[in-house]
Amino acid sequence: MQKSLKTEFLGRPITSPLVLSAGVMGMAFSGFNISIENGAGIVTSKSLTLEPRMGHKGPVVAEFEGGLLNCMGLCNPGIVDGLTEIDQFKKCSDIPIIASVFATNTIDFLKLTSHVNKSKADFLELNLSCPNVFDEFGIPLAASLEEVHNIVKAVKQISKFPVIAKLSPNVYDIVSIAKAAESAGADALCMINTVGPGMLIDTKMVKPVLFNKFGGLSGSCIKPIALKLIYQTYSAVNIPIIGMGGVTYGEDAIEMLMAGAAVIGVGTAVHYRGIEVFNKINEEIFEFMEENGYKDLNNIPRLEKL
Amino acid sequence: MQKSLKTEFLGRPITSPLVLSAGVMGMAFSGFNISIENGAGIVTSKSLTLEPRMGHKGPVVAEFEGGLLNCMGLCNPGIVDGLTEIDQFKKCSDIPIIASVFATNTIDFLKLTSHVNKSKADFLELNLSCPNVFDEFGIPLAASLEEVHNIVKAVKQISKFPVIAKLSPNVYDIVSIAKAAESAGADALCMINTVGPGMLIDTKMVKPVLFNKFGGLSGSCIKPIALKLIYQTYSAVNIPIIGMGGVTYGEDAIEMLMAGAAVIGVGTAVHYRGIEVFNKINEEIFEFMEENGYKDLNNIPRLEKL
Amino acid sequence: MEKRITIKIDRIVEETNDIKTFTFKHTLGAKPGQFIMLTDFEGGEKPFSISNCTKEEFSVTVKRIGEFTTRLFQKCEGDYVSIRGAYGSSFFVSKNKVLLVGGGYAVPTFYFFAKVLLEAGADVTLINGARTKIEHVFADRFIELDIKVLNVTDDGSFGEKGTAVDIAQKIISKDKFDFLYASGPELMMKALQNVIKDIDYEFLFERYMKCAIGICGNCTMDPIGLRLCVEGPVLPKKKVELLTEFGKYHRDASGKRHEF
Amino acid sequence: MEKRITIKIDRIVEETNDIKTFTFKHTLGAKPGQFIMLTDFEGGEKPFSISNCTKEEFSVTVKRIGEFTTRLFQKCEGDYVSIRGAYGSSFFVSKNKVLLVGGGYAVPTFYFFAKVLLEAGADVTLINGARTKIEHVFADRFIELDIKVLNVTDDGSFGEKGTAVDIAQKIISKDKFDFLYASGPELMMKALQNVIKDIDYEFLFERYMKCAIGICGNCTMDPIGLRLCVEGPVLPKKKVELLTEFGKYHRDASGKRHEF
Ligand SMILES: Cc1cc2nc3c(=O)[nH]c(=O)nc-3n(C[C@H](O)[C@H](O)[C@H](O)COP(=O)(O)OP(=O)(O)OC[C@H]3O[C@@H](n4cnc5c(N)ncnc54)[C@H](O)[C@@H]3O)c2cc1C
Ligand SMILES: Cc1cc2nc3c(=O)[nH]c(=O)nc-3n(C[C@H](O)[C@H](O)[C@H](O)COP(=O)(O)OP(=O)(O)OC[C@H]3O[C@@H](n4cnc5c(N)ncnc54)[C@H](O)[C@@H]3O)c2cc1C
Ligand SMILES: Cc1cc2nc3c(=O)[nH]c(=O)nc-3n(C[C@H](O)[C@H](O)[C@H](O)COP(=O)(O)O)c2cc1C
Ligand SMILES: Cc1cc2nc3c(=O)[nH]c(=O)nc-3n(C[C@H](O)[C@H](O)[C@H](O)COP(=O)(O)O)c2cc1C
Ligand code: FES
Ligand code: FES
Repeated sequence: MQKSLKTEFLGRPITSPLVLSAGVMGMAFSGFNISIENGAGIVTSKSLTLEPRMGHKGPVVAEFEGGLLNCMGLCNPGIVDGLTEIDQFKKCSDIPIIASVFATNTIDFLKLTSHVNKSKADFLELNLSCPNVFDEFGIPLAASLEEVHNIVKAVKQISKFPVIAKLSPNVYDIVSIAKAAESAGADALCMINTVGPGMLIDTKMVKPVLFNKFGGLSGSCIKPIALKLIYQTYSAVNIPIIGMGGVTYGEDAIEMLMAGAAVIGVGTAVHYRGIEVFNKINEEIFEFMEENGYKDLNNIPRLEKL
Repeated sequence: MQKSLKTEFLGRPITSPLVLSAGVMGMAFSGFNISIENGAGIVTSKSLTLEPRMGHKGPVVAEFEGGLLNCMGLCNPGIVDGLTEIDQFKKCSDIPIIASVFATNTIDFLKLTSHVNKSKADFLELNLSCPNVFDEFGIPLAASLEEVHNIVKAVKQISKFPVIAKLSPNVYDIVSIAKAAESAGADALCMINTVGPGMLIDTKMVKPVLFNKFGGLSGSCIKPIALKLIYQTYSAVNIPIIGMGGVTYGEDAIEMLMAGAAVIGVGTAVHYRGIEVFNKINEEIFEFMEENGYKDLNNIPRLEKL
Repeated sequence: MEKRITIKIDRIVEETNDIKTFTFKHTLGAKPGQFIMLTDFEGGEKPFSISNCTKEEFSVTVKRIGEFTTRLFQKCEGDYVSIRGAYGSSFFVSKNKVLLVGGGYAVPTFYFFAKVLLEAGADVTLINGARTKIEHVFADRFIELDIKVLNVTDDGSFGEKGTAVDIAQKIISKDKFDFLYASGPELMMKALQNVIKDIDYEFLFERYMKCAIGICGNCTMDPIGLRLCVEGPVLPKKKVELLTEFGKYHRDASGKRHEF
Repeated sequence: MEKRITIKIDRIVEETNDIKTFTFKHTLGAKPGQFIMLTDFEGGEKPFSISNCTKEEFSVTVKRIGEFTTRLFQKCEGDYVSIRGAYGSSFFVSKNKVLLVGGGYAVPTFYFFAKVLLEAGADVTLINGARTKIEHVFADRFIELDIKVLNVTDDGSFGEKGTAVDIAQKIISKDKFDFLYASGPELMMKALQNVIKDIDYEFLFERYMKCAIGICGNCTMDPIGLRLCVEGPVLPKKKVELLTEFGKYHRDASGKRHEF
């Protein structure tokens, strides 16, 4: 593409505002390679945990009208092998990469951060969307103001890299959570993770389609939820937001920007439109800018804040 | 239809397990008429409030891939005129009708119940999915165990009709809420109300598409969320559930039954497939039963409880 | 739902003091009698009948009545508005001798319809009624078409004096029509119904619309529950005869009944 | 994602002690080389190549290896399983003289492919290899087809003695082939690659698959990031030559690398 969608994210110049979302295309360096070759401006690794995880038994994906359910189960080869892949990617590329890590408590998040510090990653993303139950009300990690604040604060104290907090949409008040992350020093937010979760049933065999029974919703149909939460959060915080959730076409990306996202994550659309989806959306964003007379990405207006 | 899908709900015989969901087709007696003519076995009125409400300014609906956003704003002519419509419907029909009512506190719910007691309605449905903020964390009415318990208990003490509690999906722990309603004496549950809410943006005019900015999600894409919540709730309570959320085809209705629903609500599908949707789904359920050798609705198996 | 499209107003023509025609360069593919929902995202989305529709463009002709239409009247050519549709039922296209009876801002949709009727080979007579001369619309537009036009005003300030119904009764008694179409105030159509018992007809109705996609129920007509936005706004004689609310009451935004 | 379909097993044929062919009455519309994902909803959903596909039915031929395939082997005709697909790339259909080199449970997909090649007018030679006689499959099936078959076992207990690669090398040196296809253990294909430098070819690969729709990244092959479930499982020479992991390592369910 000779057309340019250059912008910057947390002080780093990027060639496209499109981010490969965590977990999509996995953790292999070659998955990152093919994404940037196809136009991604930033890539994110699969969320890495201290120990390797095999993930859930299949079926792990199920499709429905407008979206996808998944219950991958955070399969990953563990932080050590995962960072090797990141380093291998960075050997041949200067496209920024976000190391996503996942844990269920501060101590483990700190251990993961020490590992990432030694890698060639550019940013550290804390996947706080832990579905584990922290009290009898089933409140996820990302729904506890204190947990989010404490984890981000602790990680910030030791992280060599800017810290991004990834938030779950399945909370009552994402704005307070976002503010808790911001006040703890988060450099950026990433939202939203998958919605729900949901379930589908095989009516012939009378069984849940996913072996894990439940899986998170992603894809086109979660876009309205993402836009709303990003807009509310954008109205209340001053750190940049990686906006994601259902972005499939250039128009969706523009909506994300207008809702307040600084850059735009693309996940499930890799399934809908192929790995070429990044270049396709780049092209569509460019066309939109031409048609509507926006000179560069920063000229695209945002909604008035709430 | 000479084929029969007869069953019963709360002791009342019904000719089809399909329920016209609250708010869809409004509150006019003629809207109920056309629904039963087209095969609905039970109808529900628009949620009625003490005073008339004009609802939000338009646009009040917006479509996206797999679903619909709406922010009708609980427009209704008030409980008195609304019950007149219900009575007029019952003059010519013995199909059961659910009077749905909405308030934000126990006192108003009790006032509404007194009104309904004087009507020809068959069931009373409490729309507890109040999006109003009850504390600084934005927790909806239906998310407060105490509120749900107190309202249902108070209403049960004076209601002439069986009481159905309509639950919101936008809570952490719907099972506890459902149990609170059950222990307070609710005769049945109705779930789910709309998901989210969400937002869409007009990229040319840089404005939210809905004038109210945010609207609840309904339609196909919320089915996985509905199935999961119904299944969890079914596993934990002993009262029947009106299952709804995205039911569009016979297969969806069967999934609802297998997830534990006693009867099945149909809402947004009236838009997708026309008002004939009830007959169409009835037909499809019947075909499914024939193909799979189920003699009647009660033979259709449920998922093993959680 | 037909995909929403946000589009610049291409041309605005002032028809009368409080009626304007807005034209848009967009292939709408509408049929006569159908309507669009129009909004400026500033509060309100309202139904308007299509008054012209070609391959390249379409128009709506709007009367300034309240908050929304007043704001619409302040828009300029080149301003954006957003539309969805076309929605609803359309007129049966007769090939024979037909009479169109219209009143006020509801007449212009007959301009679009007359052109389609002519293409089908129909013999078209139009009664174009208004209260008074300065409210009379589209007289110049209809002259271009190969149809018979009878202009009429209540006060006789333009064309014949009387109501559209008076004139209709008069010419029906002289001449035989195969089909009659009416678009105008509901009480005009109600009066008309009484004088045309033996002719087949279709009427274009208006009810308070919110969703326009047949789901909110705000536009249902008693007692059969026709959703005017889906099964209407054009209703055939058979259905009109069933309506108990016709000419009696309509519902407001809350669903409350109001007598005409 | 191709729509999931839950379907009864129509027929089961025992090919060897631990290889069975499952046939389903369903119009799959697959191309040779493609695979389906199969599950019984009891834990596990696994990829299997299509070993036959007609207008009315299709088959997969499965080797019992671990938990999932062991459970599958306990199913009876009439039992339900659920499939989705067909997924992935398919073999280029040559019209000329081609050599198919297969080993073990990966041979049967060549039955489906050979039929398609014959229809296209190709001249087909197949090397059907296995370790030993009781593991050798589909010999009887291939006899029905108008192709040249060379059966081979490592221990010589059935057909010629040697590896499929040995035989391939031998006949390539005698005869000229326009295209070569291989489906079998990766190390067999790696060895084959070294002996067929000047012939154009396609290999069918296996990697650990989870989503099969190109989104989870579990099946990407280094260093170019080919997703084997979308851009594979059949890869052309051009792409095979770029693979740095070919014959070296593969990844397990966690993404961890394992040397062959
Ligand atoms: C099928 C149909 C076709 C129509 N075609 C035309 C047309 O071609 N030209 C034209 O000028 N007008 C048309 N109307 C009427 C037009 O929609 C109203 O004049 C307009 O909505 C008034 O809005 P307002 O905010 O300016 O007035 P308000 O002050 O809000 O209302 C004034 C009156 O307008 C009517 N109205 C208001 N909102 C609606 C609504 N959402 N749906 C229906 N009626 C409403 C009511 O009778 C109300 O009493 C049509 C209406 C319908 C239902
Ligand atoms: C494109 C493709 C086509 C295949 N075609 C056939 C075929 O036609 N017939 C046949 O018998 N087998 C085929 N396989 C291999 C088959 O998928 C595995 O044998 C099967 O999954 C083993 O499952 P299990 O639970 O019995 O064994 P496990 O004990 O779980 O695993 C044993 C071995 O099987 C392989 N395996 C397990 N799970 C997967 C998975 N999800 N994806 C890929 N490999 C896996 C691994 O090498 C593993 O080490 C194919 C694989 C692929 C990728
Ligand atoms: C297959 C799959 C795997 C995912 N894995 C992760 C993960 O490991 N960590 C994480 O933070 N999010 C993960 N996600 C969530 C995505 O990063 C993203 O937040 C979500 O899918 C919404 O975006 P989309 O609609 O564009 O897919 C995963 C999503 C999918 C579909
Ligand atoms: C236009 C519209 C209006 C609705 N109004 C109400 C209402 O007044 N009261 C209520 O409890 N639910 C209301 N609902 C929610 C539905 O009853 C139903 O719970 C929801 O739409 C999910 O079902 P569906 O996907 O089949 O539409 C409304 C939904 C729609 C689409
Ligand atoms: S306007 Fe909603 S049903 Fe007609
Ligand atoms: S199996 Fe998921 S990308 Fe191939």
